[in-house]
Amino acid sequence: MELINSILENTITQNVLNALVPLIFVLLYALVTLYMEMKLAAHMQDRVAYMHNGWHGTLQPFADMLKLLQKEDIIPSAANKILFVMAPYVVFVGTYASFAVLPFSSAYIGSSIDLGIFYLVAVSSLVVVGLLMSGWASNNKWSLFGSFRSAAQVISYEIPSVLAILAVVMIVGTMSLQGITEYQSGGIWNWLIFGGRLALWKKLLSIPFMIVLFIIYLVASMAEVNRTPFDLPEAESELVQGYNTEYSGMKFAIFYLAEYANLFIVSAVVVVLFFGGWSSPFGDFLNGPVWNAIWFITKGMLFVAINIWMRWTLPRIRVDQLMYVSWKVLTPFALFCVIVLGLLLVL
Amino acid sequence: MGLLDQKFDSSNIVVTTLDNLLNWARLSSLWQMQFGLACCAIEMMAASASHFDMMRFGIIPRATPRQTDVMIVSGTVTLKMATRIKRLYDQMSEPRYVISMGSCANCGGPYWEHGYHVLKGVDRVIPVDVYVPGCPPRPEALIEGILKLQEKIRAESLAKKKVV
Amino acid sequence: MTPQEIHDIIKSQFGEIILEAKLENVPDPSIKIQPEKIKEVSLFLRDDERTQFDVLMCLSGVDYKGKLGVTYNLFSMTLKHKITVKVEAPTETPNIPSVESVWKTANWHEREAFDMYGIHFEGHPDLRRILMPYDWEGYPLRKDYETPEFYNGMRVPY
Amino acid sequence: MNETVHQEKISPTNGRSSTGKGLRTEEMVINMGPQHPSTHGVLRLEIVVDGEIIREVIPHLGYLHRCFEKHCEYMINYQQVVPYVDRLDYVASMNNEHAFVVAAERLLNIEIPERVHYIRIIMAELQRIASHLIAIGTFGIDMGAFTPFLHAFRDREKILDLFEMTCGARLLYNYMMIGGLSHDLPPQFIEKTKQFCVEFKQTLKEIDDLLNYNEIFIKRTANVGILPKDVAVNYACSGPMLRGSGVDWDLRRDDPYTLYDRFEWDVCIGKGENGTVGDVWNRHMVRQREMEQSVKIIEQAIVNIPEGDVKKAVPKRIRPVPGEIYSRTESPRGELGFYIVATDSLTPYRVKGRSPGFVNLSVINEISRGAMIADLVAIIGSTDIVLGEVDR
Repeated sequence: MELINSILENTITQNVLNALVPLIFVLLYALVTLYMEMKLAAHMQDRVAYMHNGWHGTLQPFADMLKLLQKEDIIPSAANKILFVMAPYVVFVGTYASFAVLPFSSAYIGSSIDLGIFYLVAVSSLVVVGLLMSGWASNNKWSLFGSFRSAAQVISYEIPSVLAILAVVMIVGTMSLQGITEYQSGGIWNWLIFGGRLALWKKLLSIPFMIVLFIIYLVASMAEVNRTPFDLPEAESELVQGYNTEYSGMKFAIFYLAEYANLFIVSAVVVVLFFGGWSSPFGDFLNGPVWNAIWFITKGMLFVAINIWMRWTLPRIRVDQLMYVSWKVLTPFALFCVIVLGLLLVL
Repeated sequence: MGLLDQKFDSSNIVVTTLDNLLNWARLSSLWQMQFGLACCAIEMMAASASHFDMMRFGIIPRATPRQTDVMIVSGTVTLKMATRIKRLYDQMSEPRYVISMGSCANCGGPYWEHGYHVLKGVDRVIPVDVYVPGCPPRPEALIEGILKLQEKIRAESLAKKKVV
Repeated sequence: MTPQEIHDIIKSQFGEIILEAKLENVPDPSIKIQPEKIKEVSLFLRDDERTQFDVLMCLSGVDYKGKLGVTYNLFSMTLKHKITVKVEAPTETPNIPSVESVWKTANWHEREAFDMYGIHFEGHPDLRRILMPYDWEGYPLRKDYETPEFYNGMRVPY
Repeated sequence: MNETVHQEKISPTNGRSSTGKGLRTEEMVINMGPQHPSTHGVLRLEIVVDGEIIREVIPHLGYLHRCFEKHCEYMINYQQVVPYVDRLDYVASMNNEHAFVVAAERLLNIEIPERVHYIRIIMAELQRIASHLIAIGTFGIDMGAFTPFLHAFRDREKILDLFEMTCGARLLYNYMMIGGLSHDLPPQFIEKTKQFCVEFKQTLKEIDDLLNYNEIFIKRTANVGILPKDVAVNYACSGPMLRGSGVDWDLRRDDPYTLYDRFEWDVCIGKGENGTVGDVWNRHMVRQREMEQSVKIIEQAIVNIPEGDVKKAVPKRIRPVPGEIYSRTESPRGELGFYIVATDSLTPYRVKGRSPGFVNLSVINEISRGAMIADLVAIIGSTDIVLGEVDR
């Protein structure tokens, strides 16, 4: 008994247990989102999609996963084997590490570091390295195109998104995600999309700028997770499957998982930055650690659904237009908003 | 493998159940290669579009052969294309299945006699699991072919089958 | 402009190059000319004010058993008249000047005729097979063509 | 997939540095097809690219060469060619049949009853709508929008149902005969077609909203792949490709072949609302608007359809007079012509199909130089090729 207790009290064990929570969450979430995506798409397209495996096809994601486990794991003979094998894991590590700082609830955060948002931006850039590795190592020209596109895209869109984050950090005065969330607790009116806890006239003045920043961040985050209309790295009609063309079986499954996990991370960041994180929209009503987690995940899934909706509606933009949107539209607007908000705060 | 083979040879309940589970996973998630050749490709597209919606059975079109389980050879295979089809088949990852859709892919179809450039049946270059007759087969026929393929997979045993 | 007038224009411009003309009581009036003159005639027919044949609708090779023919179906979008020009060359030396520089569309049509009949179009910029594999032997649409037994290790006949 | 083997033709520009200023970049040869999601079948393109900019496109055809012309020479009679004609342009079989039977009837001098003409026109126009729906849907996929494709296919099924009740087949019909038709219209056909015409106008609006006037879609397609008028004519482009370039030309009006001169409809040409005349968007929109016009023709035809026996003029034995003919009709892709040489035997001596796809595709190198890879996909989509008729 003592042994068990000492093991449980050991900080390493606690950290491991802490780290397991997001892993389990990612797996469950990916299965749900996979199903949700296809059903939402089917609804828009006058069909039913998954239907025959389990009740209304609910077992489909499990079947997909089990099947991918059984598939042959091909490493092309001309590929750079080390990089080829490492790439999916690097991508997954990049996304998974980001979960460490996501404040799921007032009672749970993997690691409550003060530089939370900074860490998140830094770590999620690791994904680009993984994508570049996969494209280069595959020894396939289409993959190479895909990974170069994705590198260019993620790096360019980091700038407007970081500017949007900067504005929020300026208002709140902390980089800790838990801190940002706590700042917004106490009802919907305190959410940063409505200017947070600023004085009333400042708050009213800042609302339009916050909405613009929110849109900028939403667009930039869509680009960062390579979803339509920014899915150029894996543009099916142009680049076959882009960077993951040569991957099969489990390695592909990890790419897939990382993509979906990434989708949740950016949605969660939107929620934390602008929509009050885990805080309940009704102040103290329906508040508490468990309710917090429910609110956080619900809000996150809502933005995931918006992403899915966009994906099945819009066409894809072109590479030069992609750069144009980032450098000539989003960045100047974000800069302008940051300057105005800065002035507001100084006054 | 020797020990494992013997253990799995006398199929006990655990192995059978596991086999069933794995077979179920394979047969309900047949990702199809997005690869059309000729007239039948239009019917194949129709089969995966709204009206017939093959996705009900978990069939998703994927563009790259690496991630696909079933290749639907939909249409006339010419001699120029045959080598490419062989190559695509080689690029697919095991376990992989082939459905030969339409008379042309089965045996040359209407081009069997004077088609100097038509391969008389895709089974001359790659192994075929299910043949779907028709010129072109209706989407229902293709779905029937897929159900037949599912039956075939259901009878497989992964433990006994030598996976390459 | 009637076929007869076109015939007369060609005759007055080039002299005796018309070998045969079917202008009456046929669905499509045609003029058969000497093969080596086809490029000049084409250029003239395209650029002359009276004819203005700006579209080459179709170019087909035909095997007449012993002779290989090429048929040019011309059409003028501005004046809305048609004419069929035909040339023939012996199967052993099927050399016919290319009209690719006159109508760009002839490029692929001539490649196809080369592919199917082995007609050699002189002056074509890129005369190689278009439909058959590049290493295919023989010209499939010739009447005396026999299908090979094997191609690349694959059996061809049923 | 990605074939790195170029045993067939290595481009002379391979490895040469580009002439642009600044950074020296190497050109790369990449291979697109024969299995690629957006080559619409088994087209293979060898692309010389500098980064994402295309320097040259070398098409390789023939992956679906099914020896149509050879088969025609071995048929027992002319009627037997019709099923093979079906399989040329497999998304517009009725139009192919129409083209061939019109050619054969001109060659054999057969007069056919008016009812047959009307039914043929209805079928051809319905098929034109079905074919354009596929073109628009797959073009949507090329642009990354998947949903319009499914909407298009949903409505195409309604047309296929009409065909199915007429002749029992969904895709390849073998419906038209030389001198007539194999079946008369079924009893419910007229009402169902009327109903379809009413419903279809809603779909047209839906596609407009969902795809055609989407800002991203316009940005992607306007000013891309511009095909000037004179180039289009010199390359003998036809159909929406030619009309998209602003040439007011439609064989149904300018070289009428059945009773098309009895109907009131407009020829749609590209006007360049969002960019330049002759770009990809205009070609796409010509197809969209042509569907409206086809509905117009169908609506007029089903009201005025006369009574008659559809098999009256079908000859028992087809023995043509020796001669030759080039006859052309307007298929959804453009000018579909058949050049037939007849001897006194029962089999055609030579049949050449002048397919619009083959001719329209030949212009691709001309219009895609300097575009990006994503634009090339748009250009291929807008030429709307069907490899069955390109390779024959």
